[in-house]
Amino acid sequence: MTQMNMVSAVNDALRIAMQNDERVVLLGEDVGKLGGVFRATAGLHKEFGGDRVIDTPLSETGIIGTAIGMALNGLRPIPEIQFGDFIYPAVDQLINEAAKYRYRTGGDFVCPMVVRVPVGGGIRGGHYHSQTPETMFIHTAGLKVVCPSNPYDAKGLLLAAIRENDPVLFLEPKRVYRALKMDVPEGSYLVELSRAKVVREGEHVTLVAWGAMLLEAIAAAEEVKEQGIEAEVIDLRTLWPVDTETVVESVKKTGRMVIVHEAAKACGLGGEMVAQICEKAFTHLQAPPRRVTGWDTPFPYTLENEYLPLAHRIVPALTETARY
Amino acid sequence: MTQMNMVSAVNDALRIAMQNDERVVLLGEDVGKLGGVFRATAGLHKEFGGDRVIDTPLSETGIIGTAIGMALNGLRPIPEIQFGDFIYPAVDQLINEAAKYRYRTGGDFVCPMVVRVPVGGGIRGGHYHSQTPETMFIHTAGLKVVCPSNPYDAKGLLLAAIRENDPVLFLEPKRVYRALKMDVPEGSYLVELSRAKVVREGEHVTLVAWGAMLLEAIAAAEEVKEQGIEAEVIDLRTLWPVDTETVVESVKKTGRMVIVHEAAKACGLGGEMVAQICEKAFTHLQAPPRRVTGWDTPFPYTLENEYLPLAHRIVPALTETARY
Amino acid sequence: MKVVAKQDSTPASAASRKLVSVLDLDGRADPEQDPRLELSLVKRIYEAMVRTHLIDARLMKLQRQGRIGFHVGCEGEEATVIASSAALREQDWIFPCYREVGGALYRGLPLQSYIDNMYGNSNDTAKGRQMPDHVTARSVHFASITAPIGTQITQAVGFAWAAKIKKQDLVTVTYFGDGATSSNDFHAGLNFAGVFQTPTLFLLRNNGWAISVPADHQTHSRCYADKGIAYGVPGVRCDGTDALAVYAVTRAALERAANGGGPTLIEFVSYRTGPHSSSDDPSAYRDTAETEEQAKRDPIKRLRRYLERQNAWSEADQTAVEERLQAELNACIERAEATAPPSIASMFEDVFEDMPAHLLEQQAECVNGPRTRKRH
Amino acid sequence: MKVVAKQDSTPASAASRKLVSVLDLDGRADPEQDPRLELSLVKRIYEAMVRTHLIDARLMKLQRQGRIGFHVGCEGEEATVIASSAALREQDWIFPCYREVGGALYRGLPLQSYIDNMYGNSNDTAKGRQMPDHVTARSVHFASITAPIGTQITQAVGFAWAAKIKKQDLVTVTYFGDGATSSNDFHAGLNFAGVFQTPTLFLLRNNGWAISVPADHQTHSRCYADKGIAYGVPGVRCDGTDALAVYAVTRAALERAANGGGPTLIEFVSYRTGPHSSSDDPSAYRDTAETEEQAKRDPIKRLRRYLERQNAWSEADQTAVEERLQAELNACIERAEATAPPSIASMFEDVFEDMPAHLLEQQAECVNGPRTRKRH
Ligand SMILES: Cc1ncc(C[n+]2csc(CCOP(=O)(O)OP(=O)(O)O)c2C)c(N)n1
Ligand SMILES: Cc1ncc(C[n+]2csc(CCOP(=O)(O)OP(=O)(O)O)c2C)c(N)n1
Ligand SMILES: [Mg+2]
Ligand SMILES: [Mg+2]
Repeated sequence: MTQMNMVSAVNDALRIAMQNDERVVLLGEDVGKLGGVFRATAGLHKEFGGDRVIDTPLSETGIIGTAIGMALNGLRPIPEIQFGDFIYPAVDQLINEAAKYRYRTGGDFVCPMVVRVPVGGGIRGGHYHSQTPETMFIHTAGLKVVCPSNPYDAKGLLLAAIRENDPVLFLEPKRVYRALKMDVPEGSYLVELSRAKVVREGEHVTLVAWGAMLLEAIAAAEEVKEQGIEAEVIDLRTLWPVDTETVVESVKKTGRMVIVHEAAKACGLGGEMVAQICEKAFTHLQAPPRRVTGWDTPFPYTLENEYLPLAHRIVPALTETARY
Repeated sequence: MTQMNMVSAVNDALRIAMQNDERVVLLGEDVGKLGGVFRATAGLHKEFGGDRVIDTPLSETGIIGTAIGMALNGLRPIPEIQFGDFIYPAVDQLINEAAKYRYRTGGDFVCPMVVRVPVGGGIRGGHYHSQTPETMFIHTAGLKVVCPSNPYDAKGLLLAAIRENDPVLFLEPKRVYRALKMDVPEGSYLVELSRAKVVREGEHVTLVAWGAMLLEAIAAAEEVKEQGIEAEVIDLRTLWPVDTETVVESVKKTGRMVIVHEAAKACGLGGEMVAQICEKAFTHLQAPPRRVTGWDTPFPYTLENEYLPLAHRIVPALTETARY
Repeated sequence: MKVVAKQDSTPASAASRKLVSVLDLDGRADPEQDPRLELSLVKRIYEAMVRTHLIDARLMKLQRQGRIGFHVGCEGEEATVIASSAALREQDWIFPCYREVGGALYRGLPLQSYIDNMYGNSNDTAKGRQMPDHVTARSVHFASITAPIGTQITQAVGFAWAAKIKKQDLVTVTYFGDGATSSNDFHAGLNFAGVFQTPTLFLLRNNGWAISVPADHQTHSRCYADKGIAYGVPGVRCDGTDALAVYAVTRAALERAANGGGPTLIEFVSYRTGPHSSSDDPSAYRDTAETEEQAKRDPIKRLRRYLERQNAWSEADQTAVEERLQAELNACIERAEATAPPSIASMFEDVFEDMPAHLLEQQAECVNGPRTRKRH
Repeated sequence: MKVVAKQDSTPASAASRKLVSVLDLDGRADPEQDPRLELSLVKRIYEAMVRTHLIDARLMKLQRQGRIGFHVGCEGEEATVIASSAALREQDWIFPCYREVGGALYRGLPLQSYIDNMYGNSNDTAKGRQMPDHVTARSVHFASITAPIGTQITQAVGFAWAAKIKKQDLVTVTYFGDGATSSNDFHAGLNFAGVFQTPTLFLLRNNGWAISVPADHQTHSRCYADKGIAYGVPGVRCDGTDALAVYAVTRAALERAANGGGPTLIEFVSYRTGPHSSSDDPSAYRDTAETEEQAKRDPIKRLRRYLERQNAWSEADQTAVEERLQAELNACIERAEATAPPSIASMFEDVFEDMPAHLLEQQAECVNGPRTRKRH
């Protein structure tokens, strides 16, 4: 066990994967000599050389397009998109190509790759260094979307994602990157994809969150405890394919759900989960399922802590839902 | 009044807009001499010349990026994206730029443009000529999304969209393009944005649809009538900002909702509307709100009529919901 | 091999952008440029060109008859497609646009496979999920055809780059049109190939048109081969209706790439004598006079004249080949039409390696649900 | 005006890619190349360069002190930014990258406006919605700064294209870095500008680095100016640390564009002597020796030496200017720090022209909801 923050956990996972599997290569802007603008690939260029830790030209189209080609030729590329906000030039390759390769070729070609994407607010990044572009990828059949909330899961999920034979978007919440340290095992271990985790048990209301907002959800759960409300907090961990079962089981118990996400509300995963709960646990619902999300505005700079669905906004949703 | 199909209604709206407002220019691949691969701009190049009906190089990035520049300089560009499936190279300009221009400049710059996009299945287009990429644009604050279901609305909504001072995605369902003709007034008229329309009254279940699936919804409603079920069919017409009120009013009356869309289910507008109904009409719900959508697979070629949420799939959802 | 791609990336003088050509319109080879290919190889190329041509004609007819949904062929570009494919080694990979199925057939893709794809039936390698002509054929090192313009270009670079990293001896070639040079992936692909010196050939089919947009409205560059200069990628211009020139230029660039010499951009200048696809009607945007003029460069006729000059081809040979091909085609069509569509359950397969819960549910709902009355 | 942009798009010979320069490192002007600008203009440019430099230094300090969140400056590129902006006419428009706020200030943007933007306060023209240095300034024909690399390039082309359609007499200039030449919008922007001959100047600040990626790893082209060849857009290479050359080259291209001569790509060769931004530490990826060597080309010193040689500048002048600027800066900072943040209600404004129902609801929920204890 070593104390690690999320950046070092990601770094450790990448190092282990590269040591164990020579098919693994990293590519992206500034991932090489600099070690990434968040230092997630620090030291790897030195350890594995420029053929496996590759500084690319400034083109997300090129990064993902060539990574697909590498994957088709048997490598396991792990491209980094420097910020989630800059993934859009790669969307054509991700949505029209990576996501559909297995399907459109009847399994003749597969496209295993893990696209690492720092996402979210909380670093005073404003409009263009704070977005959480998860919705469009969840919506796209053929992509898996993962988002850890802590260093332990980050390492285990990343190692598991690298073993997938399908493209995975691995969203790393920047707000958590250096926010906490925890004990993380040395060496390889896996955290299975598509398995949510009940991180706090409770009987009054189910609280679903992931990534940076998981910590806020827990804080909110602790806060409402004083009012006698026990929230069951679920960390989705994999956003798609989502672990509906764990959420449904919990809602069947509590009869209530609040879901939290940083991304804007409209068509976010919150709405999807509400619909799924209606489909699968309608008769158990004792209160309207509720969303606490980023507002339907672009992400602002100065007021980012008013934009984000932090604990202060989760608390009233929890109490109102529990008392409904 | 003239009998028009949707292609001629769109064509007519464009002609009227160009006659009345010299700021209006059209640009896109093959929109000029050829008049568009669906003929929506037929005759306009001849009538208004190459300066206002512009054949561009093959770059959706360039089409939308330059259209934004034109809009900033006071024109009213109407770019065409040849197929919805090919909008992804323009997503960066749409999401990071057009959508945020007003917001990020505090209103200093605005970006009025109507992006015309033929969308959806039903023309045996398979993977890459059938997609309905509405979700990501609904999710993006700052964009309006419109999708007519018939020639009359197409003309009136398009003329209204062109008057907007914000960017509008105008999705044209290819399956409807030449499927029906109806009486359409000559000259200019407006169909207001963000107003849904109750196209069929009923008391047992609310059925929400738009675009090409509206016709299927109506067919399904007619079919269940024989079983004594009266569905209230709502044509959303504008997908965002959506007319929640009309849907909520109807659900308050019927206590039940089925929503239909061609786009894949995960994080589609269906989930969003279910969540909104839970938020605003929970106590009125007598059955779980239900979604009938494109499956969460890429769009297939041979089996497209099994992929689409056609009447045969809407009918059981309606009966089960009505009888719940 | 006389025709050598320019080895450096110095901006070319006007002279170096001369069109490389071997054959004149009547099939006479310029002795200075003639790669002197074995006649058996030339015949193989010629027969494949004829085959492609016949298949195109037949598929277009089937489309007009409503028996298939769509076709996009390579009329006028047979030399570009076939002779360049013929210049490749077995281990090399093709990242195609949508007009190069002839290349896959040349490399051994069974015609039945292609025709099954045209029908999107249950034997289609793409399992009926893509439109006709969107073939996938790993067995002949032919990656999957897609519609989005340009996306195969960066993928070809990545594949070659991986080969370089893995020290595999292979070159990737990627085909695309004049229109595709405006795409994002053209820009990124050539740039990455230049920076990382990947063994990739960029085979630009300049067929004069991108649907209705003429090649000289697509860009203001002096010629398309010049675009390599922006990336330090050597550029060559070659007559794309001249099979021998196409072969020679491709082969030279291939050898250079295989020997660590890096990528090459080759502009094959030809002409799309047919419509863009079965959905297109060119009379709306171009003069038939132009088409007729360009048809004189017919690549098939030129190569046939070359063979005839060597006494290596006769009218009887032609008849025999055509009859054999038609018979083969008839058999394939008959079989494809008798083959069932893909199963409904298969619609949910291959989204992921394993089928997740939500797709199992949707599959069950669909399979057990009512069927549409609409055809498929 | 002696320095003329190449008028045609013929691939340049090596010679024509010589770096255009006027001043040597000690401020001596080459009489052949000297544009012989009025001294008052040169002084204005010089003072603006000094001003930009002082502002950069001060903002970096404020960032280190935690008083502002971020800063990105133009150290080493003051001549590129200021002298090119100075060459524009009032009606021309700038589509900036993020290092050219100095150009907006030169054109009259009040310093207070800029400093308010650095604080994202309620007087910020961007209403505190963007990071510091993301200014918007319609009043001085300066479009909005954004972070996504390259997006301004196609917009500049569209704006100029509209001007051409509307027969407005204006030119757009767009700035971007060497890294940005790899972006999709560079490719589309230059291509559209070439095809539609828009009056647009592409001002490429080649400062040697894109964060940690050196300019010679960004592309394999012989030089960045060569990239124009791919689009038929004339390219010029100019010493970007030489204010007189920058002015002359920009002015010539501007006049050409204004007279219907079409777009020009100008590569300004300079060096980013500072870190990429306040978030960056260049010691991780580049030698200080290189930086020290490059610092000798200091554009400010060179222009000062030029002025001194004309007896147009003294130590006293320098002190006076610096003192004036520091006082101005102090006052602005003081005021900005005393200005309130934007109102919470304002977060929901300007998404659309009118506020739709869902935003009215969200605004009410937010304004009436509990407040975070976190700062803003
Ligand atoms: C990204 C994208 N935009 C638009 C289209 C529609 N489209 C299909 S083919 C084509 C023209 C392609 O021209 P070119 O690259 O010259 O190839 P050619 O058909 O002439 O071989 C267009 C615009 C597309 N398939 N993909
Ligand atoms: C599309 C996109 N990708 C990545 C980034 C992150 N990023 C910000 S600046 C930069 C380097 C830009 O280099 P260059 O264009 O040379 O400009 P310079 O900073 O040197 O002036 C990068 C990679 C971004 N802002 N946008
Ligand atoms: Mg073409
Ligand atoms: Mg740079």
